[in-house]
Amino acid sequence: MELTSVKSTFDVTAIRKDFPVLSEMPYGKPLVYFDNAATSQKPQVVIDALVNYYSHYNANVHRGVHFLSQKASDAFDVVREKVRGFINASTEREIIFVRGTTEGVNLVAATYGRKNIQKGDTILVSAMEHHSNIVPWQMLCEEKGARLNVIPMNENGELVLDSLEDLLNDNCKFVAVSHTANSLGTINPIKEIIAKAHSKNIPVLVDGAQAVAHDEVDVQDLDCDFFVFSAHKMLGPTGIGALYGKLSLLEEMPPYHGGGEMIKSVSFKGTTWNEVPYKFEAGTPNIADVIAMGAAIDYWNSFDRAAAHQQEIDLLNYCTSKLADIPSVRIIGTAKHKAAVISFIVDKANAMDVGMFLDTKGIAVRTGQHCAEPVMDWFGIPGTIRASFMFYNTMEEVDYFIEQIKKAIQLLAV
Amino acid sequence: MELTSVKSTFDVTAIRKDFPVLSEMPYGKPLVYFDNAATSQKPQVVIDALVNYYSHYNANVHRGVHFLSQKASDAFDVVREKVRGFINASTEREIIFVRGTTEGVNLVAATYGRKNIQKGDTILVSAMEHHSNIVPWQMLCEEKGARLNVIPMNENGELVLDSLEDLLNDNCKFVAVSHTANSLGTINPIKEIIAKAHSKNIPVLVDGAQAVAHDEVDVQDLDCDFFVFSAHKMLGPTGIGALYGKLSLLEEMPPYHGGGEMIKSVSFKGTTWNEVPYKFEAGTPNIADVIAMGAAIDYWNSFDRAAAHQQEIDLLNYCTSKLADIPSVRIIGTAKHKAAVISFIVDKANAMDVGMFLDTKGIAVRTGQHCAEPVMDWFGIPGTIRASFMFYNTMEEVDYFIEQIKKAIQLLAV
Amino acid sequence: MRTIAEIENEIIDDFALFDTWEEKYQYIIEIGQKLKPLAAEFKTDDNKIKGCQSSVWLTASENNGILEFSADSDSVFVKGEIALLMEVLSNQSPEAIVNAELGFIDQIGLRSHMAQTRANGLAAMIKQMKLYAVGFQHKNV
Amino acid sequence: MRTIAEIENEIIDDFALFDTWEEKYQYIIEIGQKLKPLAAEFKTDDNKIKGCQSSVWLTASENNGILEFSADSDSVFVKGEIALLMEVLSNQSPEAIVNAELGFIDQIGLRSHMAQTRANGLAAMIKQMKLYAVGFQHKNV
Ligand SMILES: Cc1ncc(COP(=O)(O)O)c(C=O)c1O
Ligand SMILES: Cc1ncc(COP(=O)(O)O)c(C=O)c1O
Repeated sequence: MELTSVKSTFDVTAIRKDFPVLSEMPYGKPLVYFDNAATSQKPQVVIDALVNYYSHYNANVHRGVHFLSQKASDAFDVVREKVRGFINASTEREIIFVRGTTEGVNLVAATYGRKNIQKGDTILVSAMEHHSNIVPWQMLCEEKGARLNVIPMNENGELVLDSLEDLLNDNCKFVAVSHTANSLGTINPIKEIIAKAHSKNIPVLVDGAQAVAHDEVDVQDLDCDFFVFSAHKMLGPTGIGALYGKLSLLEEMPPYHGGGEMIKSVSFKGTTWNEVPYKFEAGTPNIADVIAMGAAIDYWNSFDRAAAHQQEIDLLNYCTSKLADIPSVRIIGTAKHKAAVISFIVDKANAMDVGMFLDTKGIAVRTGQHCAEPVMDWFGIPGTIRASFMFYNTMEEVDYFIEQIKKAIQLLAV
Repeated sequence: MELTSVKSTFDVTAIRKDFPVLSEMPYGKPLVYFDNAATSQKPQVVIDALVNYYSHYNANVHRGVHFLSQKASDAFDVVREKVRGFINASTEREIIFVRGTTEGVNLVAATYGRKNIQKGDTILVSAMEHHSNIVPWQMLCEEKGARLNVIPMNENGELVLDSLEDLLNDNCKFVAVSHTANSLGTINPIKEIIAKAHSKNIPVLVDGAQAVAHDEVDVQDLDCDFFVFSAHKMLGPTGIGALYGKLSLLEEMPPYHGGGEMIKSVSFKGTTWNEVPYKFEAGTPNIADVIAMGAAIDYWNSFDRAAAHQQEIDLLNYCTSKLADIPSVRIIGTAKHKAAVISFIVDKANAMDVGMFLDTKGIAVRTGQHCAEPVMDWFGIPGTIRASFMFYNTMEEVDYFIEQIKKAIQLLAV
Repeated sequence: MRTIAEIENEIIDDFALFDTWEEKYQYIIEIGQKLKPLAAEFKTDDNKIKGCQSSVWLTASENNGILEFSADSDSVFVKGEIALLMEVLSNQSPEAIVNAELGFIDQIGLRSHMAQTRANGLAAMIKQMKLYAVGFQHKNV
Repeated sequence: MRTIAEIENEIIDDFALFDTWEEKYQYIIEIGQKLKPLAAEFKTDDNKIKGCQSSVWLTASENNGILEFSADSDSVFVKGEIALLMEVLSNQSPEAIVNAELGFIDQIGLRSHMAQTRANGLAAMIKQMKLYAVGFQHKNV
């Protein structure tokens, strides 16, 4: 099958103007940014939110009686409702601000996990998890004498659910699985996994790091117990993200960090905790980045998400078919349901060498293990080249990328 | 003693121009920002560092082969050395990026603390700690069956070290004490406390949240084992800070969060840790704010810190003497060694009412317990009004503040 | 008996006279200073809504299906707030209190100032007043 | 025998011919492609510097107080880097190697590209080469 570069109805040219980085010229060449799964670029409105906060109303939030503090608190507080809407949680009390996906997973492991996981229990992850959704559970297992089990995958990079019933046995006390795998692009059937786990009363955490920037997420529809994501992958700033948890679970969890804000009352004799979500948010929050994350969500709500999503699907399909035409290219991750992420290797060429070649041409891709070493081990490869798209990428960029891949092969695969 | 408003040699007018917030006009009145102990304002260079990063080289750091990622990694990495210099650590490997003071203390409690504190041990804090340097230790004690002991203070808000020898007994396994108390302004004799603790081989964590923005800190001279601070209180952004730890201690500590970056190798069979400091930094770091924190340190190095410090001392002395002249004002915290923080109460007037009155006049102070409830309990008061200065504050602002305090008393203390 | 909506409108009209937060603050302080102190016997822990920066004591009594609130606070400003609430909600039936939407709070333009302490902001006081009303409602059923 | 400094200067002159990172990259790839492969017997775990994105095998032999390095990598670029290092450090005395400051790396303007993978960047390779030199130094004492 040969697709030709088709113009989408989505106005990519207009939208690109919102992202200042996209006009950068590394080595004097137009930037082609295909490293979106690592971090997305930011629209001007997100940058403006930071500037505006620091230039006009920077102050510590809550408890402050003065003008700046109230303005900052109002701007901060309203973001919890925005995040709630973004993933359709049922109340903003279910939203906890964290540094990012990694901290979110660790928070759950340190609170829910420490309280509920015991010797002999198992925790179930999938074969295609990011290190951030493996290592916290390994550490918890190590501490508690529990065991990590793994939902296997096939050669397309799809989870094989045949053994799921077995894995969800009486010992299994928790499931942690990614919505979309960053190394392969696979979109997992998490709704099915969650339903099966729930039929055995096992709670499920969903790693939504890759999902939120591409699909509209509805945590109530998924019925997941926890959901985590990072703002920096969904047009927001670094250093902030959110953990969603069902209120009933959050209420029963012990606190996470100790400090200001998370307490009701402190004395040397004893201390009582504040309500959810504050119980989990000790210390001065990352005020500016929370506000900027709110600006990112406003931006998501400002355009046609379905059209943006279609643009990504078009990019994925077009680039996949073009790569498939190159004999020495092998795509790693060929699941039926995929996000706009293409991992591949080139016969006889090292992935990093290819990545560096593309870099000299102004193309930004990621190479290596993508923090998913077990996935690379499974495929028996040291790493891949990964091109990951966002709606602001264009078919012309894909054409240029394919052209340069061919040159890289000429130079390197000898 | 009556001081008159003296002009300092420090060019406050020039320096104020670096801080955009200082020209805000809440309710049409010039802002008088005396809430610096809660959070400092940011110079333009810090805001510019954020804009510059997000507009020109936003990318995920480390392992990226492309131009933006390398530029971001270089800008990110160099900050570790800047922070090292800022507190004079002996190597940048002793610097761990954390969200702020609160996370730093919790990190030490969760790693060093969990590994080393046992049933029957005691942890020693002081009577004037911020909740962030009490609650993590209470939680650790609760978990381990250990006990929290407290260095007492006198009616001036000074620590009383008479009992220190006793408190540093064989059961005592850790000391956590603030360099400068946020509620009282007291500068504690931490060098002496550290020396005494070390003579019994007990490690000491110093909460430097209030200290770094006012005094030049030298962790090698102090010889503390851990030192934590938040960028947002020292002209930097929210959401970032640093934990210093002696390398030999850090090397032996278990990791903190699990995830990307903190590992050397991951497999489902077992995982090995990366080197210090990366072992403690899981996940995508707060890249932009780390870079902006570096800009804040550059700014500190760009002017005469001794003169800035003198300006703060002048503000403290002048304001203290003016307040002392008002009969119904009682200053809480009258230690010999004080930072530019004045906590006080007004007879017959509620602190919040006074704070709100000042707010109507454009003056930003903090009121309440200042996350130091045990201090308020000790003094038997529900809270204080706190004016805290930074070098960009002026004597004229103090004059206006005193004038408005007198009006507040007329209105409220009836 | 004036309805809750009528009283709200009067308060909205009163506040319309003030342009600035400064004037509104002083007006609320004045109202607070006029509120007659609660008898010591009612200042119990049971009646206390403890907040971070001030405490409120609130109690209610019923007479012929009509509720009356009494309250006090260590903050004059909070006393002013609660006096405003009492102007609206005292001397009303439990039903009317439970159903009151209290739109005046938004309209007098003080929401952010009045809500500034999470624990004992207006919301907590309103909640407590409505809880009293619910209690008396059930008693009368 | 040319000194380390002399060889460094030659390399600096070579690289001065290139204006862009693109040209420099291609030149390093060329050097890498010319490096003769390491015999399989030397590709042991002991000789491996494992990095995140590529592996390097490095070994050294001594002849009359002069060290010679052999190396290989699964990345051509890394092979090019190491070939450059070997051009400078091979056929030198352990003392000269231990003391080499290798300023050329900064001057050819590739520091950031060459240092991009923390674990097996140039630094790790240089460290390993110097460790070999230290080893042979002690052997000779
Ligand atoms: C002495 C002291 N310790 C700890 C903290 C907590 O700092 P942060 O809220 O930035 O984590 C503060 C700030 O309020 C403080 O003043
Ligand atoms: C699937 C997945 N999970 C977790 C993470 C970790 O996110 P962060 O590094 O923002 O904490 C990532 C990002 O790399 C990811 O793609």
